[in-house]
Amino acid sequence: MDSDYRLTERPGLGMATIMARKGIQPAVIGAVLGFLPPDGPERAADARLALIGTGPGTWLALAETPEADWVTQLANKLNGLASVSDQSGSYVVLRIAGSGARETLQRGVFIDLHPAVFRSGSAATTVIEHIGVVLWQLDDVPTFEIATFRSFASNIRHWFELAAAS
Amino acid sequence: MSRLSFGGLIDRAQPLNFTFDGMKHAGFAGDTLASALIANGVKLVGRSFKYHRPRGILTAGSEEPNALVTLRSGARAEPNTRATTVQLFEGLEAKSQNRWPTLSVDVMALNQVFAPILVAGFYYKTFMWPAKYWEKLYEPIIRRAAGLGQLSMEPDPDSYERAHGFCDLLVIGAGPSGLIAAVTAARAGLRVIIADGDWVLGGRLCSERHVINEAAAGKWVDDTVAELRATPNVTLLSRTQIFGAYDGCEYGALEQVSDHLGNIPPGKSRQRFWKIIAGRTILATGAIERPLVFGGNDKPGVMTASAAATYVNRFAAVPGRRAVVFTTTDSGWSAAEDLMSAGVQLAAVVDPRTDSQPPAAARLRQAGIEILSGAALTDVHGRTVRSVDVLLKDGSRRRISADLVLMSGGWNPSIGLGSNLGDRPVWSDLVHSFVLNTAPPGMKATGAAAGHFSLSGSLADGVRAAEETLRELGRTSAVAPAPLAGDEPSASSPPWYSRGHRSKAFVDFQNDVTDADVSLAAREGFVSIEHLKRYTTLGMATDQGKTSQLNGHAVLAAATGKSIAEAGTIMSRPPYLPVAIGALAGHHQNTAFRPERRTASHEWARERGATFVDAGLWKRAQWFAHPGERDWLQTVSREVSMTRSGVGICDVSTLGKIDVHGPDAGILLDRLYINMFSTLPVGRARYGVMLREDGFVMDDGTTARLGEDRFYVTTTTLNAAKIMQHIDYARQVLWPELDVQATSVTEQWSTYSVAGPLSRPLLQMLLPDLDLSNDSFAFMAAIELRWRNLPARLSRLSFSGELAYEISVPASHGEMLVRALFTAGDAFHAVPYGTEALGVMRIEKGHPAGNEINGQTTAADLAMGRMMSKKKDYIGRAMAERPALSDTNRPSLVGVRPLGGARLRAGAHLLPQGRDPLAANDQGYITSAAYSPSRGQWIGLALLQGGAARHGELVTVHDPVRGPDFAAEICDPVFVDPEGVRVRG
Amino acid sequence: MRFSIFGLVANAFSGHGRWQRTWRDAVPRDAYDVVIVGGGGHGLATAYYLAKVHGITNVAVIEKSWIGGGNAGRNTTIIRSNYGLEGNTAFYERSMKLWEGLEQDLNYNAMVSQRGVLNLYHSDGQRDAFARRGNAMRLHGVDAELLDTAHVRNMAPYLNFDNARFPVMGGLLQRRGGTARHDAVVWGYARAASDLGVDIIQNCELTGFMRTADGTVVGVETTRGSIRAKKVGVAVAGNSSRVAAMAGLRLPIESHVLQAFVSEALKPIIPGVITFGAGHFYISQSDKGGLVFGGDIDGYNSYASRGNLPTVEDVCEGGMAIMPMIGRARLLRSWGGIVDMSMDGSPIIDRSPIEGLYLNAGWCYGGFKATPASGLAFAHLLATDRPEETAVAYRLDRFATGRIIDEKGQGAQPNLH
Amino acid sequence: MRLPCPYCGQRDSREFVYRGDAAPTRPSSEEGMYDYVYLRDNVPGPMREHWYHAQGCRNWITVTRDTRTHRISAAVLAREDSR
Repeated sequence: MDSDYRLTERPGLGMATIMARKGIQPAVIGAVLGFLPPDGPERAADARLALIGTGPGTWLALAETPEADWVTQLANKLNGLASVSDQSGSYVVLRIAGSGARETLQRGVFIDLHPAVFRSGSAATTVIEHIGVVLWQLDDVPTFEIATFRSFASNIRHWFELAAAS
Repeated sequence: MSRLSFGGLIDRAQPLNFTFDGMKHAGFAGDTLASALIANGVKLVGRSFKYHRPRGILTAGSEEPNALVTLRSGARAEPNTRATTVQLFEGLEAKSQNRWPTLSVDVMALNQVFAPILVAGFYYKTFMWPAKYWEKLYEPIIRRAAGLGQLSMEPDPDSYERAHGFCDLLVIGAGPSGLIAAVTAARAGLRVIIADGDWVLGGRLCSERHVINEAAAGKWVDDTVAELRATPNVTLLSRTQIFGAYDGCEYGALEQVSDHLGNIPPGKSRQRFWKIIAGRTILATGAIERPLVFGGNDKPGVMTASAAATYVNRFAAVPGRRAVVFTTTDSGWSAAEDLMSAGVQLAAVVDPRTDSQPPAAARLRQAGIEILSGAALTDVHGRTVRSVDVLLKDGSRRRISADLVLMSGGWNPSIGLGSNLGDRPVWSDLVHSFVLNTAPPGMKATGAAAGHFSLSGSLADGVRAAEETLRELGRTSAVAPAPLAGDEPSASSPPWYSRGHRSKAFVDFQNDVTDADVSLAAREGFVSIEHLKRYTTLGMATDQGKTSQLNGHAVLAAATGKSIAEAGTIMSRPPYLPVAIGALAGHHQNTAFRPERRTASHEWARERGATFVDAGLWKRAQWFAHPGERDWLQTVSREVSMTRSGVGICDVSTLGKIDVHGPDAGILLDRLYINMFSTLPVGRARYGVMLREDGFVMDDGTTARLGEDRFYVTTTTLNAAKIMQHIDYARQVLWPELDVQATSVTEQWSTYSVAGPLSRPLLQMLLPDLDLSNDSFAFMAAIELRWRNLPARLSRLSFSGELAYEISVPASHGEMLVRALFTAGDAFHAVPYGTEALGVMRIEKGHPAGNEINGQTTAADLAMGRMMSKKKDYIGRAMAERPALSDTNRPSLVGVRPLGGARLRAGAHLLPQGRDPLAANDQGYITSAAYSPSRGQWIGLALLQGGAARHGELVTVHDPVRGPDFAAEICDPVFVDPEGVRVRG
Repeated sequence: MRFSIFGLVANAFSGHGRWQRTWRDAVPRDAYDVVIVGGGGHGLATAYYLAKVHGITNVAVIEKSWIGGGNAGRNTTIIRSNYGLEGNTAFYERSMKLWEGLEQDLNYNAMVSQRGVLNLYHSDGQRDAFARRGNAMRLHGVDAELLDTAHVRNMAPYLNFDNARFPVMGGLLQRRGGTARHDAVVWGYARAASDLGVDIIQNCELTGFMRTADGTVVGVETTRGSIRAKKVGVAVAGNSSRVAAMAGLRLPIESHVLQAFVSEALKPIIPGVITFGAGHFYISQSDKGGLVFGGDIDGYNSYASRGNLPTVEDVCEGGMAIMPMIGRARLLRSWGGIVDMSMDGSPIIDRSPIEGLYLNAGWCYGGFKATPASGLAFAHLLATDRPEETAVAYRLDRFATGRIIDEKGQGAQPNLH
Repeated sequence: MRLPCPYCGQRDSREFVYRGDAAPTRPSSEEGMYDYVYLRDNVPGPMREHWYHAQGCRNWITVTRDTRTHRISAAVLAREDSR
């Protein structure tokens, strides 16, 4: 197995759940945000904000360099269009990059990660060995990131250790 | 009984040492344990299940029923391992099984003397008297005699891992048809996974002598495997057995990662459990040769003809010096030729058929081999084979000396995986066996598995299967024709068995089922093949009937005058081959069985000496012992007392938390809770109770209104996921017209309860700018604010009954907050308290929790009937009005306190005083109990018939599983501050 | 022919040529007093007790394929009476008492073996729930012991005590619990019922009910013709809804698949039954040496007698968590049975709303242990039109009245019971 | 078994929570509530049923699945499921 990959943690990200109000289409939200939120399990981003599709009309928003009250600002911007919940404390985000990243992740997730199926910009909410994860691919290195609930973080790190050992 | 100096797929440059029952032997790289034993002249390998008869090696494959050994030793001991599939490694250690004291002298072989009594089903007819003797005498004897190998009883020291595969085409089996199908599909660009249980690919081409494209077949195999390995869209998995077909085109497979290594490198797993999703599947699993049923057919030295051919051709190991071949197939003749080429003397070839003989017959006759047509082998003599009796065409018998008997009774396509999903195989008169009629979605059988027993037919069929698959998937690439193979005979006769035998003739070798057992079962009415299986244990051994099923059915058919087609066959269930339980569990062992959820204060709590307790997957601090404290009770009592008299802090982050937002959020909550939420003012929180639709209480918690269209719902720790799902059901399925959004924020907020009369000044130190006075921040106030420039939430809630607050910050900063709280708390002698003290204080206040909200209680049972709104509909309202739920005699919540110093325990039942301990007098039970430092005694909550009306009554606490009865008084469930003064202080 | 060691020896001398059919393979007659639909353990036991206790021998049991081919032959053979709720405890204890005398009663060795059933607990809350149940059992005269860790360690030192995610804190033990050979129970009841005159008719599938103008059921339509009956009893767990639908009834039941597993045969290691309270796993060892184990139902409605990998994994994970020494034992065979999951997890033995039609259904995954008492109670109901005293709670109308018997407190969600 | 989540795609059934038959609809009054809560057709054959994609998009999905063969013929978001 190709186990050549680097695992790093991405602290300090701002995160929030955005849920569109009833009948509000992604394009309407996109008009406010300045880019179109993905209408499926994909990632779209501008320089400051990335949106990961996690469900119909639902996105996990990630801010690289969040200001202290960025969630409030976001909620105000989307007032009447979407509900916004701060999730900055909820997740730990790990970055997995390198030629062995895909094969390692495939050991854990039961969705097809073949480059023809899951590519740069793809995203999925799924499970690695009983641990819920949101997974997305950033580039063709390939680089992946996974967000996992903070309370489970030590378990997912342990899983990566085991996967690396075998 | 020796090793040939030429040929085979063994590496004579790599000798390997191994032991069998402590005896040292040597083999070569490329050997199986079985081939190495044969090369070393070992004939006796194991003992059978029931009669403990000596057994040798019957086959050369995974269908082996006899040669089972315990591989390795100590904690790595692996009982019931088939010697025929174990790849030899340096230092291999194997032991025979099911014998005492030794393999050659087995006391239990005495069972054979009683064989006339130990017929099929004998135990159902006896051992009934005296009744007491079954568990004490008969059964222990039976249990000890049964079983095969022994588990080490030590924890499995190896690790296992999982993998997931996705492909357009899964090819199961890398024999000729599988290889050609895989390479054909791969050339057309399909994503292909091809898996084979063997470590050498090629299937029968490794075992038989064939020519493909005018060269030895091995060259074609090597070229094809090389091409597959070089194709990026192909995953080639050797040592990988597909063991089951499941719904949704899902296959389970086991890869033996390290089983062939003497020592497993640290960290490396022993086996890998694959789950494979396949668009299409080609079943190229070949066929298994049927033994023949005759007297003594189980003795060491009797083996299937194909096995003998495999041993000489693949392993250069010669299983005997002088052989009799007993065959009803043409392939048996080919095997005879293979053995002759290996220098084995052929005493005779016996074939009951008279109508046709393969070309090999003429060649053998020319070589001077005696051919006995229309004859049958009836009995084998010797402990291991010494001679055989042949019933000649003219009815006379002849004894022929030999040390090896080859038997060939036809071929059964290996279609087990094809019937895993319930497709029943059908009889084919063409191949005299069962074949797939229908197969699971996406699967097709090919080659010998589809009844194409000749090599050329098998290769052509493999190409056809691949072509068909490509067509189905819309690929139109041109397909190369099948390579040219030297053809060979493939005819066989229908299943056949010798009736003229005088000694026991075995149908199921491992389970010692004889033809007579099958006939007896038929006489007793067990004529359904399922009844036959269950009554005789036919096909229930570790080979799961691979060598026995069809012969058994043939004998049954003969006994009942039916055809085999009418008798039918049994559907195969996973796994196709036995799979280690450890492999199926993956790394979910020991403490890694389930993930462990930790709160943000975990590390801090550990530093403070916390003992942790499981709450679902969460680890929560149970208490914080101080040095010198006698026991947990002293610790917990201190935590309670200091909280009630000063201030205590408890991590309550594990509560479920849900943001419910949107214009219709209030309406949704009104429908979910028995009480009203749409009327809750912004900045306030309210306690709520939810019912299931059947009217029983589902969960409780507080909900705060943080904005006009923003509610913050909390649930109990254990129900967090269930309530999220419930809310989503309500808003997505029941009332999709509502504009309401819900998202779990359980992980977002680290929440600490700060409780006790000094909680206000303590908090004030953290929040100097906030007016915490009663007037501006009253009981049940709830606000958002910022702390250290972080978003934070503060509410004035109390589970303890004291003046108390809950403060939350993002979990990423939860540890910072708890440390800050205790830095500020130093001045107030703040104590951390755990779940136990939390529980004590809630019992003292009579608050119901999980022990009371157990899915069996109504709101009225828990004294919350008055919360049930009459002004609106809500989930569970209608069903809660059913007669039995509104019965006033239902057990309802009361307090209990023992007379004297007795200790109350939850789970104790309550009886009226002076009544006998009978079910008729059972009136309720204690749901929760604790030692109350505030009251200086044990107290409890209980559900008691007639409940509230019985305050002051004395009852008997009946807890026979733990101790004697004692008396207690029923009282109000609120033991501390019943007027609720403190909480509003 | 009466079974005994003497008979066995005598037959051995004659080459076992004189054994007779275990039960008569009957051809359907025109009419019976009672027709029982379903030749499983419950149906055959009902026929036996109708004949033996009530003297009603003009009885037919019709079976669509071979007797014992449904859940009677697909369970994990456990018998126990460790129930905690009123309505259950006395019934299952009646069953246990019947098990204790079954073999002598039937003259058939069903290998009833009381080697104990131990439920492990892993938290204070679970301990207290077990205490509640154990005390309820004791109040009903049932044996129950609450064990602490040391006691459990002594009994089963091979459990994972020291390195577990959910450590064993103790267990609830019913020593009289154990196992019985499931197929033998079927054959024993069939043989005994047949000897008393009951017709057992295999390969006879129900296709409908004979009804009068007012709807009364007066017989059954089958693949082997019409059979009139004064009363028809249905004991077809797994398929109760399908049969009820033929009479126009809807039931508070869903059909679900329950998987079970057996390992290769091993020398004896586990004497009794052990259940792992923090995972979905239970295990015993058969007399043949196979570890017989299982866990939760797969969780979705199913009429296909097979399960899927998630449950296989879940069960094996539970097994390894509690018994790390079984890692190298191999899973030999798996199978699935279709069970009647009722809305409160408890069974129904009652008259149906249709005159002449009686129901025995809703056994969830626990029907095997109930076989004798279920037969006894159903026979009583069919013979007298009144419920047997330990089965009065198993009414069909309890869902309407709210008198449900919900041991797990899961409510009307069958896959959670 | 794989379930086709309309949002996430084909997923292992282990990611879902099963509820059961989607046919019963919640009555707006007490009338019919008993039938809704307790009675099921328990169909042998294609059945519309509710699954919750708990480990995925957290949507309730109406899946049409044959209870005899486990073959799935349709899956839509329950909120968009026309009854």
